[in-house]
Amino acid sequence: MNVSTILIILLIGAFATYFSGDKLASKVALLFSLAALGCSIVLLNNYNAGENISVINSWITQPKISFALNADGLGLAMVLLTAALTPIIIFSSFGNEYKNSKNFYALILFMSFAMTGTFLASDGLLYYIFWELALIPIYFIALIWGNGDAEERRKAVIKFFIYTLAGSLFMLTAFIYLYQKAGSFLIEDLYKVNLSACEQFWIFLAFFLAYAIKIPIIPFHTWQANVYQKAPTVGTMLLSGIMLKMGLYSVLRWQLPLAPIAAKEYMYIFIALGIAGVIYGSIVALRQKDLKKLLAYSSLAHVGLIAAGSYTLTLDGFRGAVMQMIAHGFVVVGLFFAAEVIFRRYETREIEEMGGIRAQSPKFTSMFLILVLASVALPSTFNFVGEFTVLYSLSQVNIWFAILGGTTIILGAYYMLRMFQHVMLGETNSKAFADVTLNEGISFAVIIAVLLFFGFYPKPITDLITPSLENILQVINKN
Amino acid sequence: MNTLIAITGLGIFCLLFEILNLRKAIIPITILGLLGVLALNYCEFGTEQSYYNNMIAVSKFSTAFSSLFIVLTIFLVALSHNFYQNHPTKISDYVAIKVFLLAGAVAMVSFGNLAMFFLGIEILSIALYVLAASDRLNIKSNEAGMKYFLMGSFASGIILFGICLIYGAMGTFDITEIHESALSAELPIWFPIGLILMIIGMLFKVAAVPFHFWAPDVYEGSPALTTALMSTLAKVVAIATLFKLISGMNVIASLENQDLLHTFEVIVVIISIASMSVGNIMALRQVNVKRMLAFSGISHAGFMLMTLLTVSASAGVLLYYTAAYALAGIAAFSVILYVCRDQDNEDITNFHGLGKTNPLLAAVLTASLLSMAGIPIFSGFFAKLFLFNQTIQAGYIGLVIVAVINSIISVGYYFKLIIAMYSKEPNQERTGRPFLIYATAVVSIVLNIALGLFPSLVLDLLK
Amino acid sequence: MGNILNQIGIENYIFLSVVLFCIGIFGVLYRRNAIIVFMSIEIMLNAVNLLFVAFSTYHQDAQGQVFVFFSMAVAAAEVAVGLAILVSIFRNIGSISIDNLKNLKG
Amino acid sequence: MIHIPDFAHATTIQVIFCFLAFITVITAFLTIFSRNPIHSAIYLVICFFSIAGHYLLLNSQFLAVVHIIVYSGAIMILFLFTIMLMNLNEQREVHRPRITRLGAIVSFCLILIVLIAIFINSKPIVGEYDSTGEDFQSIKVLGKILLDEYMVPFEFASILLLVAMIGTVLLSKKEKLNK
Amino acid sequence: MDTNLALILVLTPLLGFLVNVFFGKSLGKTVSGAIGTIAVAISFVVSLLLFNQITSTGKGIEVTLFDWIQISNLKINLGFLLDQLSVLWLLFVTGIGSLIHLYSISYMHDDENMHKFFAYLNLFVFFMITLVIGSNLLVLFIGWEGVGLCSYLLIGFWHKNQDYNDAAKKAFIMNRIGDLGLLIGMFIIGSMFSTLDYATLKTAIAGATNLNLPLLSLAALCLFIGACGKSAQIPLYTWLPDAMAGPTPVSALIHAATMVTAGIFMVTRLNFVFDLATDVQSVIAIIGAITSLVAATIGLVQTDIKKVLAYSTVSQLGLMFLALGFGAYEVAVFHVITHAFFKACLFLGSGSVIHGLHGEQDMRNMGGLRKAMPITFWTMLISSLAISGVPFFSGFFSKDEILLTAFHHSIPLYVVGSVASIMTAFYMFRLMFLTFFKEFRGTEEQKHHLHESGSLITIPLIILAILATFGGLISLPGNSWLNEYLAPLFAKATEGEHHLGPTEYTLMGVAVLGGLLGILIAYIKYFKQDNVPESDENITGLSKVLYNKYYVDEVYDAVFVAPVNSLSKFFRDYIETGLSALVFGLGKIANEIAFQGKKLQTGSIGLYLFVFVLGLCAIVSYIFLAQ
Repeated sequence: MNVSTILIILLIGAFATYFSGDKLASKVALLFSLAALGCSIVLLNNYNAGENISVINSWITQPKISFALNADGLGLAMVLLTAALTPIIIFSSFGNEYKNSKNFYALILFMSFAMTGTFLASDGLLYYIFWELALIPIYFIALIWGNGDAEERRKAVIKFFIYTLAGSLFMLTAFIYLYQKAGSFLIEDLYKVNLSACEQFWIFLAFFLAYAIKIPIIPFHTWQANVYQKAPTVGTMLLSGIMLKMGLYSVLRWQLPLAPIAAKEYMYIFIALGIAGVIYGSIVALRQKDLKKLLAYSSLAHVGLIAAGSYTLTLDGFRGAVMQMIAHGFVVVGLFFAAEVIFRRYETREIEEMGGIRAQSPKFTSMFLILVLASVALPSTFNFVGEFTVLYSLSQVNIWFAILGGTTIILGAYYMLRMFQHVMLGETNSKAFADVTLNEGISFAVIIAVLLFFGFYPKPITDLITPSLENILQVINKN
Repeated sequence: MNTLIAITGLGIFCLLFEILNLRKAIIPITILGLLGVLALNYCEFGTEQSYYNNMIAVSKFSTAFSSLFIVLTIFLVALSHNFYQNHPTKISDYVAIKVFLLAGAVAMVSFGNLAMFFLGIEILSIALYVLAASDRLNIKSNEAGMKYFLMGSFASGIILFGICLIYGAMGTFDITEIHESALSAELPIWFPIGLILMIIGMLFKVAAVPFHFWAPDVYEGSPALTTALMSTLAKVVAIATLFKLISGMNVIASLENQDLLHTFEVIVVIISIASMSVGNIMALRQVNVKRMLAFSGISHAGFMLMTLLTVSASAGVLLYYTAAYALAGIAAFSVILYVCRDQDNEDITNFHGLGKTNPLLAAVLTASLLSMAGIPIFSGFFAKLFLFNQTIQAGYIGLVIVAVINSIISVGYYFKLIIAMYSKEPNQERTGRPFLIYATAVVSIVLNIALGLFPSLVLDLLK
Repeated sequence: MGNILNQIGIENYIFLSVVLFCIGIFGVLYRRNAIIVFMSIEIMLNAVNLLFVAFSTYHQDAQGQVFVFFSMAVAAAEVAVGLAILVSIFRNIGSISIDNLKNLKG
Repeated sequence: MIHIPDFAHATTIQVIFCFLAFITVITAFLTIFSRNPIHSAIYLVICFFSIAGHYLLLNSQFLAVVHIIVYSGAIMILFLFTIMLMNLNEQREVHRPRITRLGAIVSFCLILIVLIAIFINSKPIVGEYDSTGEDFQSIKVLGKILLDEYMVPFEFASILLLVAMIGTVLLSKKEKLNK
Repeated sequence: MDTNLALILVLTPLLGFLVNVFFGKSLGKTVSGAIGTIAVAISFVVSLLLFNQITSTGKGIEVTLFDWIQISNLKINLGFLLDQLSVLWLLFVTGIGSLIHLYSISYMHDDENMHKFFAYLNLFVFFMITLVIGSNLLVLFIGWEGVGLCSYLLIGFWHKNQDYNDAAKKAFIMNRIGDLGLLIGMFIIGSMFSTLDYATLKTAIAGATNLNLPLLSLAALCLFIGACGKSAQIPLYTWLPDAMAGPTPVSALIHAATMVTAGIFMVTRLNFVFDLATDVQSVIAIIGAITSLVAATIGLVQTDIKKVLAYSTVSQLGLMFLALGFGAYEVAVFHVITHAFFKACLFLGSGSVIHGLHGEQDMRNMGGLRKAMPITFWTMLISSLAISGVPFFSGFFSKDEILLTAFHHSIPLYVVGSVASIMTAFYMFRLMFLTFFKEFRGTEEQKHHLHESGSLITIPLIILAILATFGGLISLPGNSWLNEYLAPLFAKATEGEHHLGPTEYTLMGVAVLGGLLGILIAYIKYFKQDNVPESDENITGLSKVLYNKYYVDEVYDAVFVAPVNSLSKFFRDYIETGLSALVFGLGKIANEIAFQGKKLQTGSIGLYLFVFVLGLCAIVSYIFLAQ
């Protein structure tokens, strides 16, 4: 059994979902996503037991492209994130009715497939293919099942697609250039290439463009809020929960080791950009009227911090970034789900039209509040572990980075609590608000359980990711 | 050689069937016949042989491209059934012309003598003039035919002039001899001039900027099936021929000898960039799908021209690119044929809601557009990848960056169509599920994806 | 019998041919009457044919002349098809001015 | 450099060449400038004859004959038929906008200058034009080459003509619509 | 054994929280209240056991549970340190906590969400215990933020009122500002000494040869900012008065007795760091003194009974920081303890009053409650005497020691502190007179319902009053049990141990006189002259400034909040749309080019051929003529 099993399960799942018809689609999709989760846990065990779970097959001879999937700790952690979030996301959609649901769920599984592939691929081109593939399902999910004015949505979605594609095409160019030097797309070979500082600069920039748009780092974020708002919540969850992490993961896996000199040289600029994102995102989030948009900007702020952590080129920064990625993945999915729960009842995403929900739905309030608190990185949640580590690493680079980045804990608390206050608190709303159903509750509970458990005991994850991050660091510091 | 003879025979059979009143059998028999020809052609693969005083020189290059042409023709013939349903008396003519056109095309990639090349290109062109104007009661079709004819024969004149100058320099029409003497120091300047004039003529055929103006008008005015033919088969033939001309006559080395290579490459780069940019940008505002695809074709021509910078190594890449492009084009056009069969135009509005009424066709069209846009797993992506790889290897990184930017622009209009299919409400009833159209669409897109999954199959053919 | 080019020079044939060819191009651009445009294209082809024959003499080689036959065949075929198109246009719009062919644009 | 003919000591052949060339160019121009299509056609015929004269001058009699038969005999007749069929005359000709004429003249001058300049720039052919003395352009030789060496293109030309034929028929055939 | 004990100590309140959260509603109010109280009481008992153990052995107990966060050069355990300081804190946290829980059973009985209230209280106790017994700074930080969270939840307990929610939010965010400071402090310390563990840190600092003192001072300053947030010092004190929006037991427990002292706890805990940063110590002292004065002046004119107590709390905390600034940690700790007793008592008393008046908090509408609520009156009187520094009440000893310390270090700060204490005496008795003496000024309806609170309320009051009276015994001048008890903690020799000489006695006398003076003025003004504070619109002059708290909230609003909000609006409306337009602009440019380009495609063959020819000429001439 090797890592390709997960991919196969998800791909078969996508087809099975499509052919199972609209009625069964959601259940079949859930089943397969759970199977993928199970499979990845088994693989994790095998990996920990020292088994070789990588795959490498030659695929295209000239240019030399291999079907190479390699699962190290970092990759597995991200795969687990994907595998765990997918069933949650699918399950969370059970309360909604979607037209053509077979297509819908098939696309979700397909996207999950592509994202898993991205995290596993150890051949540059294979990675790129998965990277692009992930874009197509989300495009259709947002386009067809999205909400809001159709024309606006089209505009937002096409902008998103073109924008992200634009970035990644430059990455492709960089990959091709690297291939000329290395004669192979395999990551080990690419790591070995010796590039001049100037070459590295351009390579770094090309990668940065791709990732800055995907993550997004300001000022490349303009697609984000609109798409989050327009996409169906499931799409938003996929985007924010997993897809953003593709960008962040790629920074660690590809960008930094491939252009270490440039990474060191321009470290400050990129950290500064990340931190600017933190502050900017937080400030913009303050005055958002749309709940999903607000969450989008909060996401912008958080990923800014993660990116800043990654660019510190320290083990702590990496480790914190990865942990924060996982934590943020869960939290943001939960938060968007909360927005969806409210939408199911109130048919609105305008914060002004909400309020006074707490009295009617204590369970929902508690869970929502826990998520809000996790999002502001209250200690004892997993987010704190990540955020603390990242901030610590920033402080090692320059204390000002830590101070500026640390404003997130103030501003974050400000906008999240403000949002919580206006959405949940206040005089009891005249519109009835039914408390969470069992299905909804389960989704929330799983997310919260994960966040709290790792908040107190992050060791399994740390142990999993540390060796591979050390390897990456070694590559970065090789000369 | 056998391929060429067989194709010609098949064309004549088509005409005979009409006389024998076997009209219904024409399309099936032709398809079967073409499959046979394909098999025959496949048998020839790998042999390097020249026939009849080197009039026809069979090589890997020629057989591979011939196979591609035959496959495309099969699809086009298959689509003819529904397209010419209202013209039963003419169907044999249409099919025969297509088959003869294929003969011309095959001659163009397997010529060993410029006479064969010239006749081949003229057969192709004249067949296209006729097909473009074939909807004779339609003013647009007339206009398209006329425009194509006028400009095409103008270009033919220039090609002929080029051939003449080459002959003047070499004293022979034989490619092998030209290849050998192209490096001699004693060459008069007529040779490079002739070459350039021929290349310009071929650039017209592939619709590269600034010789592209005919393409959108003609594509728009011609009957849809003819447009399909032009944008897939004809374009592929033209670019393959251009490639063969340049590689066959040892142009690069010869130009290098005369210190003209650099300027030539500059020209190629400029034309390539101009074609990509003009094609893509102009396509943005088009409402007619055929016209849009015409501009898209112009931009793809720009991409394909990049292979001319690395002639010695990029035959496989060109084959792959053309195959990917043409298969996607066939798939797209079969959907367009279906959607616009009862319409008097091919505006995007006709595609509204296709995703709801005919999900399969919508998926096929989406896939083909994605392929053209260069999104992974579709072969269009790999085509661009290999092309970029080749070009970067040759050191033209700036060109590749421009190409990349153009790929981004292209998404804008490809996705306009996708959006129309999926996010707008259907505005018309679409009845009927013509088998041949569906089959063509699905088979071509499956081939396209298969190429994407196993690129080596095609890519390594010409090694 | 000596080579006639000794007296005239291949350059002169080239120049004549080029001039003729350019006149053909000029005609195509200058006239709006489709028939005259066809004629101009014929002039272009003839210019080339003339050069072929001159080169044939220059190389003392018959291939050039053989090529002229093909070129004639092509010219004939083109004219036939062109005129057929022209006739159908004339039937449809009652004019053969190519200025009237501007429906397809943009 | 252009070899300026020395008119004083011009040989007959040179004179004939100049004369023929003059006729060719003038009639070609007249073809284009004539208002009446019929006149154009007649000038074109003269032009073709002068080109045939060039062929004769170059000693390729067979080609000259074929040229006259094909061009003057076939193609021009086709033109004339069409002109007459359409009943064209001067009035039909639409007024040409000045910009068109200007553009045409500009491009004519441009391409002429460019091409001439290139050929002038090129190194001139020096020395004698060799004459092998072999017969290379008699009907016999031509026939041999055409039907032996160039058999395949010859056959292929038939396909070209066939396509043109089918095409012409296709374009002019009236369909029985309700069949 | 120790591990289990520690776990019981920590987890019982958590268990109480969980039970109340999940089953509280179905268990009924009394039962959930009882569960909450018992959970804390158990912790109290455990604390007593631990206290016993520690006093007998004299050594701290260290408990390590597991590795928590791994950072390359520092490894952070989830572990507990139970030593003299933490156990002392535990005692009064759980002790007062138990009393307040008990009190709340009655006080909150009418609230429909009583189980939640107890859940939150339990959670608070859990976090507070974590804060106190954490073995390193990061575990402290869990508790630190956790108590902030509980404070948020409890301030906004009546969540239907958005003003309360605002107050809760404000508290949380103000605290977070401090938390950032704390985090930065931790980062610096972590990077300097590669540890956040108290014990290791202490040895590391002791053994360090060439310390980077400026950096360490910076760390200390950052830590102090954290303390400012939590312990409501200038400039981060404004949340505390607003926090009075919460139910009164909350104010008593969190905003008077326990949570707000976390800052002092932290500084005391890290005394070895602060000792080295003498500049920062001066800053602490100055800020403490100023805070105590400013808060006291504001307290002079407040009319809301809880606000008065809140400013008094701020003022007292300022005094404690004054002591900390002079390195007199045990003095500060001493005042923390006595303050906890009398302030909790005062708050609970005021709660009793509010309870009796059905939510009325404005002192202008009170008066004459002495007869109706005798127990409340007497307990509050005792506490007021204690806080005013009347001799032999607990406050006298602790406050006196602070002033004494101040006198030895800095006369100006001593003066400031003394003035603040005089004011304290004044406004406390102002409160007493306005509330309990004279005639009742409220509505008839209220008057009709006036009654003494139930025993569940009065018992804690009485216990606390007793403690407030005799609490001073633990550190009598010249013979301080507390100083001895705490001595192992401190790196330097104790500062608080003053030899009692003539100066000291004089100072004591001055302080007592000052206190009495304050009481006297209050007596004259509010008892003799029968003044009642003006209604809001009639307040003028200086007292208006004071009444409006120096307009600090407004200034903060104008300087920080409003700019951020308008910046947010600006970003949202201009930058975001601008950036978006920039991206769309690229597309628009392409479209515009396309639009213009379409015009070129005129459909005219002539033009097409013209361009063809031009192109041909260009290419040919470029290749052949350009050389």
